[in-house]
Amino acid sequence: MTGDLDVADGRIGEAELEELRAATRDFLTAKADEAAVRAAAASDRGYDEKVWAQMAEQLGLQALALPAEHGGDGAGMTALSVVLGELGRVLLPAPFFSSVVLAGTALAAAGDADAARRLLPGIAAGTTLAALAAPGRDGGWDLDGADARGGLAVAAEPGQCGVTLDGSAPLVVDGAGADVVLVVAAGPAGPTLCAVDGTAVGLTRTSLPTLDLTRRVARLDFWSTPATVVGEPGGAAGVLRRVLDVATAALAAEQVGGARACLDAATAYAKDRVQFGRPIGTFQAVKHKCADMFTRIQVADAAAREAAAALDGAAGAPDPGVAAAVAHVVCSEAFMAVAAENIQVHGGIGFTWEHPAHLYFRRAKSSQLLFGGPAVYHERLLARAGM
Amino acid sequence: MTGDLDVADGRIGEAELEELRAATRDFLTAKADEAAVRAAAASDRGYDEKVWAQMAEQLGLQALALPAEHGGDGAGMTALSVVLGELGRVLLPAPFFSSVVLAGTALAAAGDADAARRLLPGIAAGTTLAALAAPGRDGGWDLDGADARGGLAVAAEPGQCGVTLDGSAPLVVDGAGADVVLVVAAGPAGPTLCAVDGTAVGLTRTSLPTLDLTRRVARLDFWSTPATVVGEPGGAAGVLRRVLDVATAALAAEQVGGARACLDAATAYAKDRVQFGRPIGTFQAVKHKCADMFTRIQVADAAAREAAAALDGAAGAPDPGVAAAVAHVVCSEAFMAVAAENIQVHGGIGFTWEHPAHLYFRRAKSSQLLFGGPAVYHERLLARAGM
Amino acid sequence: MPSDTDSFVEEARAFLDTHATRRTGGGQAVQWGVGDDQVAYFSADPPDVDAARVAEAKAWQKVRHDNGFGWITGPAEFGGRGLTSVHDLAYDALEAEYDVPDTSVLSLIGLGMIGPTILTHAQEHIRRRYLPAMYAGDIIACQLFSEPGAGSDLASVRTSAVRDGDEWVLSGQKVWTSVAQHAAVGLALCRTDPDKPKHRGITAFLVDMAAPGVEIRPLRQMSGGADFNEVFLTDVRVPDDHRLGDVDGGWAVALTTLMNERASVGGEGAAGPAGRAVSLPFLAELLRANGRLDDAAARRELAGLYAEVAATDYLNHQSLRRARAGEQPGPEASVSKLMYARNLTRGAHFAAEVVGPRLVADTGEWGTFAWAELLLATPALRILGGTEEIMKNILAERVLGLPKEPGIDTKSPFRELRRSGRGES
Amino acid sequence: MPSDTDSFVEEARAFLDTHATRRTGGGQAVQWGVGDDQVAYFSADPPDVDAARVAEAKAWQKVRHDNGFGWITGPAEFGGRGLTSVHDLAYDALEAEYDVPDTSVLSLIGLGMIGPTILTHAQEHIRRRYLPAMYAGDIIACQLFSEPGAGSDLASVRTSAVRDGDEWVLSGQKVWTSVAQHAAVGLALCRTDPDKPKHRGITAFLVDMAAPGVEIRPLRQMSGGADFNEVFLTDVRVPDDHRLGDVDGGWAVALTTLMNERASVGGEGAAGPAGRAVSLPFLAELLRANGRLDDAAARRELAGLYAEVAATDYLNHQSLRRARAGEQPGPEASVSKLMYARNLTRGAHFAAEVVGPRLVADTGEWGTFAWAELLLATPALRILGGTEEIMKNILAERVLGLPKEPGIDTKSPFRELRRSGRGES
Repeated sequence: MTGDLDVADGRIGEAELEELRAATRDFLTAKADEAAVRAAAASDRGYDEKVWAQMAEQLGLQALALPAEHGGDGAGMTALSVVLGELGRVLLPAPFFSSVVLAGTALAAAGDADAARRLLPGIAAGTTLAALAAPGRDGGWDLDGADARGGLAVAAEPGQCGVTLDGSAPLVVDGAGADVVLVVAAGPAGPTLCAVDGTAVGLTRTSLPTLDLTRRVARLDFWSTPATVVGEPGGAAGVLRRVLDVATAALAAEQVGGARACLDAATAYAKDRVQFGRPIGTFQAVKHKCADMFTRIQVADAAAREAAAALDGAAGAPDPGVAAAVAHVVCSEAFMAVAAENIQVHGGIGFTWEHPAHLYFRRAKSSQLLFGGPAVYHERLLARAGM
Repeated sequence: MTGDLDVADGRIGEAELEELRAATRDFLTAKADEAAVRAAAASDRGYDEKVWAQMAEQLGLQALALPAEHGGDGAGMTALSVVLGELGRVLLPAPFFSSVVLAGTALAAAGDADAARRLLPGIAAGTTLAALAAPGRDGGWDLDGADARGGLAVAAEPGQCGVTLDGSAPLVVDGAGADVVLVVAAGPAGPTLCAVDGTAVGLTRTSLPTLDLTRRVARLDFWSTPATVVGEPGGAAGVLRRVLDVATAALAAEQVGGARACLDAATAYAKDRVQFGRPIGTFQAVKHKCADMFTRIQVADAAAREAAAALDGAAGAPDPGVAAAVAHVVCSEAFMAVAAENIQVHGGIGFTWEHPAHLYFRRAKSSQLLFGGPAVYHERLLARAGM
Repeated sequence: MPSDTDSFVEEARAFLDTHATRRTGGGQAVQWGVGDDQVAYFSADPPDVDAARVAEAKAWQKVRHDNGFGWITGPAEFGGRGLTSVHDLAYDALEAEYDVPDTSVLSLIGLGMIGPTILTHAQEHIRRRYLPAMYAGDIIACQLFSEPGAGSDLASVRTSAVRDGDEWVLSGQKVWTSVAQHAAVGLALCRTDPDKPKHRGITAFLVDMAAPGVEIRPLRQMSGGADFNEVFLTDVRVPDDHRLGDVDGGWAVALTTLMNERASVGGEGAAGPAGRAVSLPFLAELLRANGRLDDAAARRELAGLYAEVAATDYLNHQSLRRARAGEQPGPEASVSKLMYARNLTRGAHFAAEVVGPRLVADTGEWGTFAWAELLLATPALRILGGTEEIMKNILAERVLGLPKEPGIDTKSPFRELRRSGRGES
Repeated sequence: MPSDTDSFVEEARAFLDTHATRRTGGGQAVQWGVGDDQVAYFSADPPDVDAARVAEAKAWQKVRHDNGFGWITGPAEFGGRGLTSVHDLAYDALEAEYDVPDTSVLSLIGLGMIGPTILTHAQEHIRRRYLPAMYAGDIIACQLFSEPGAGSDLASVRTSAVRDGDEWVLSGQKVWTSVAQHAAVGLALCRTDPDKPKHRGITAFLVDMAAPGVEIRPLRQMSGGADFNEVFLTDVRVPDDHRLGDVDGGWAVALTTLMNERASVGGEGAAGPAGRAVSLPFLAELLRANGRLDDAAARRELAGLYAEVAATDYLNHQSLRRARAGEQPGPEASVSKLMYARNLTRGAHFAAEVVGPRLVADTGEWGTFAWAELLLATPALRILGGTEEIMKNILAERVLGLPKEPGIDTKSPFRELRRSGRGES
């Protein structure tokens, strides 16, 4: 897409967005059907490296929303949301969310020109995989929110060249395969963003069994692991706040994509499956279930779009922090509900391993809990709204 | 019923319960059809005094569950629940709940033989109307629960003969017409149950507009109002705990009766009403709505029965406090949901003033909130369960 | 936006600056305990207040009209301005910044739904007679569609219209007619041929609401007020030139009206006093006033409600933006209606829970018993203007393409169709 | 209780005291972090553990049988005790006080549903051949009813049975067959006359699961385990004396089986490791371990869940009491099934919310990721043994008497009925 995508002052118009969506969908239709997704998820690295490289080379998706001064297109959240919706639709296993959204946003927000120059071009090109470690002991993200109780899981102390890290990051998305891991550690000046090389001495990475079979998670243990500080020492709280807004808005777009796939599957099945001599879609119970799913998705989609527009600074948009938190609540619950109802519409076949419905159910629950879950995101919304 | 009802050691068997139910239903069918209920509710006193007297004389309903040593039959909660279910079914406006259940239980539990001898026979005969004032400033009932914040609304000070009361009871069910009002007041020894004559000097009673058109509520203001202490000074907390268990269990039975009436109305209408050339009950949306109502009612009914059995000390029954709290939660929410769905099944006609559906909706919400509402009853359940 | 819109907006702003007062700062803090505490959905005004409000609405519509803003999209020959819906929406957005009388008594039914229908289906002299008067605020129009036996199944209307020379004689009963008591004219669907399938034997008429045989009875809803009417038609004579569309072709006329109804649903938003039930600042004050600001359970419910409300607002804004870009609103508007009912209902029950026993009876405390009226209005939200069930059918069949239910007869003569067992007039 | 029950209970107690250990005090406190943390609904045991469990179950059933408790309500001639369901329930209640092997692999399908069906519909020598062996724990029976194209609409089975002399030849595919891998015999519904209406052309057969042409393939469910099987029948020969009921009269046989299925639903209760999801003490410990015991929002949800769970328990106890009093369980048992699924689902999501991100991946912490298996089983609870939608239809039509939907064809020949568009084997 780089080169042939018309990016005017970092934003792209409706027609280009549709073009982007179509190009991404075509690509994924060709490269990521259900069999390919299952195979990639079950592979050693957990994703298809060739598809990942092609995403970068043919479509430039990794670069799309990263800052233009560091190898990106600066196309903004609305464009990124289009891509995430498509990735979510097919549950593409790939380090896109971890490397581009989480780590990429952290780097862009940290205000460290040096680190950005060092890492962002590779991330944008898909050649560097970065990960961001959740800072909380229980895998929580808020530094000052409801799940901050556990405190920071990793401590940073001044070391030979930079700092050394000690502690454990219990849940790092795509942490096992990342070339570089960004860690929010407790430093002398406060929460500090640090970068650790994936092969650093004193870093142990353990892949964990996951609920979501299409997204890898690892535990990272640090024993006097050398790291460099990214951005201002003690300045990670602000960075993380920005990361949370962007990441929850991005996740929302992905959730809407997943939910749409569920609704599409449910309606297709309801039209086709005959019981009692009629397609089951003629029964009001099924019909209204699908209408309920549609209603939830429309509202969720509106929330995800608004959050993206707000983060893009669109005129008339609400506060980005509020809109992102609204989208996180609404899209998390919508996807979970829709993924469950999809199985119900399918009946028996829907809860077999062979049917893809459970892959969406797993993704829905996993992404609902990734940034803390309902107990956290409701309070976060009120906090963002100033209550 | 007195005399011809076989009451063995204060408990009656299944067949007698059915007999009691049939007799009560026949009586109410004759005396309390919708027109009669509306007329009684709109009358000066808010109920039909003749029907009230006949309930006592012909069926002995007021006496049924009151202690045998004070003019009652001692038939227990299970029998009382049968009656309350029928009263709830037709929304009979009558001081039954206030006088027999609330005040009657308080008197029986206070352990004051003198007061019991003075008041209970009249209550059992239906010739004395007693009321019990909610103790909290906001109309709350728990002395040590979540709604105790407001504190006791009335203070008792030693007076000439007995005590004098000062303060206000904001929400007293049937308080305006009661011959005697029991008040939980803050006395020197702690919460103290006091009895005030309905015509006492310094007592102002104001009838209030109510949500539930079939149950009257008054505000009572006390200005150095003379009163007598009932039971142990400072001993009202225990009395109130017992009252809450009995009253919420009794209310649960009434709520189930009301909910059943809603389901009956909804199913009858669904069989009769034709749209699109078919009875609307053939549409799955309506069918499943009715099935959901039925499910809620079955569970609610089980909870109300179990609470009554537990309060009757039946073998194998759960802790009465827990069972009553369970019933209060489940029946409150079931009735509210069913009353709302009944209107939905009826469509337009269901939200007219002329249709009785709203009377049930009003009763459902009112009784859900009477003892504090959801914010209170959930915590009360956990407290009763020892959490 | 086309450049001519800019000059139009400028003109509109000048007009509004002259004739109305601009609202003071939007972000006003909630003043708990001050002023009226009503959160009612339906008005509960006494008749004189109601009448004054209607007069005020008519007067403001007249001012709009006289200054070229009475019917922005209407043809000039009938008093319209001949501009596009982009101009219309721009004016609405602008007017929202000013304090002006609520004209919904004219606009919701008459100007919004009946006007476009007359424009599409009436003869020229009928259009000239009614449209300018309606858009100048001189007369109000109402909709005589629903009947006791024709609710969700609107095509089963039974009010009969029988031809008698150049006139038709109408008899039957209509119901759920809002603003009938203020209306000069009503659009009625009548059965003209019971031997045809039900959709094919209906004809539409403009009825003079003051004609002999028209009787309007207020219909009291469960919340206590009477926002609707029953309209009884007894041998009401209607000239044939007041027929809209073809004889037996009334269903097409009805669809024009209903399409415009659906388009207006999204705009309801969270305005009016009922909006307090879905306003975060107001509900936050409710919690504060009741010492519940730190109650995690209440906060949780409030956050969940707020998220849905905000997302629904986003949806409505986006629909409006698309409408401005010229996109036709689809049946997806049903989503807004479903969410509106759900959010308001949830807000009402949330507030009820916070005020607790003080909703059982009116203790006089500000902001407590006031919730009763809204609570008692919530069941209507799930029914009026199309039940939840009908909305879901529309979404499932028209948007998702699920097949229709078998066993719904659209072919037999209306006369032979099954009716409800109980008598209905 | 009849007096003879007392002596029966005495005898049973003596038997249990001899052959089993009494459970220690019922009110055991939850020991958080100790022992196995599984809350799984489906078993996820490896095959060897599974096989050992089956052997243990068979052995205990044998002990029961040899002591006169293998089939309490069964006729003496087939190894039964000839007593009433009151005795049966009394024994169950008593046995629950002891630690004994779980025999559900035999009882849930075979003894509970297939046994009574054989007793009612099989010929004498077939009853003699199978019933004593089943109730002695020697063989296990399974149910071959559902097919890929016949789920909720069970009467549309397509597995064919064609007569060939004294034998029948069966071909087709069954699905959702639990315990098939352990079963010696299966009860199959087959299409014997596709030219009759669908309910009238079905015949029931007892199939030797070891016969040539029977292939059993484990069916993996979404939670990862394989608790069910697909059973492929390819020209399987069944002697005519293994037919149950009349030719084309299999629907009546199926109803006997299904009636016994429904009766067994209520008993499921909150037993087994999944019961932790609806146990107040366990969930309270979950909150305590996660520092959430004072979180009003979590407490609120827990209280709401507990109320529903307790009330459902009360309902089940009351049904059991009525059953003891000789009352036949009605379709109301569907209520228990609906509530069981709802409560367990709610409990699983509640726990998921408490453990939060630690359900995303297995951090190794006790009592966190363990909830995943249950969560992934919850969708099945709403489908297996009759979908929610079918349960609600049953309640609405059979209990509330609402009219059936039109447009459901029960009269045309099966051959002419519409089938799903996609190929199904």
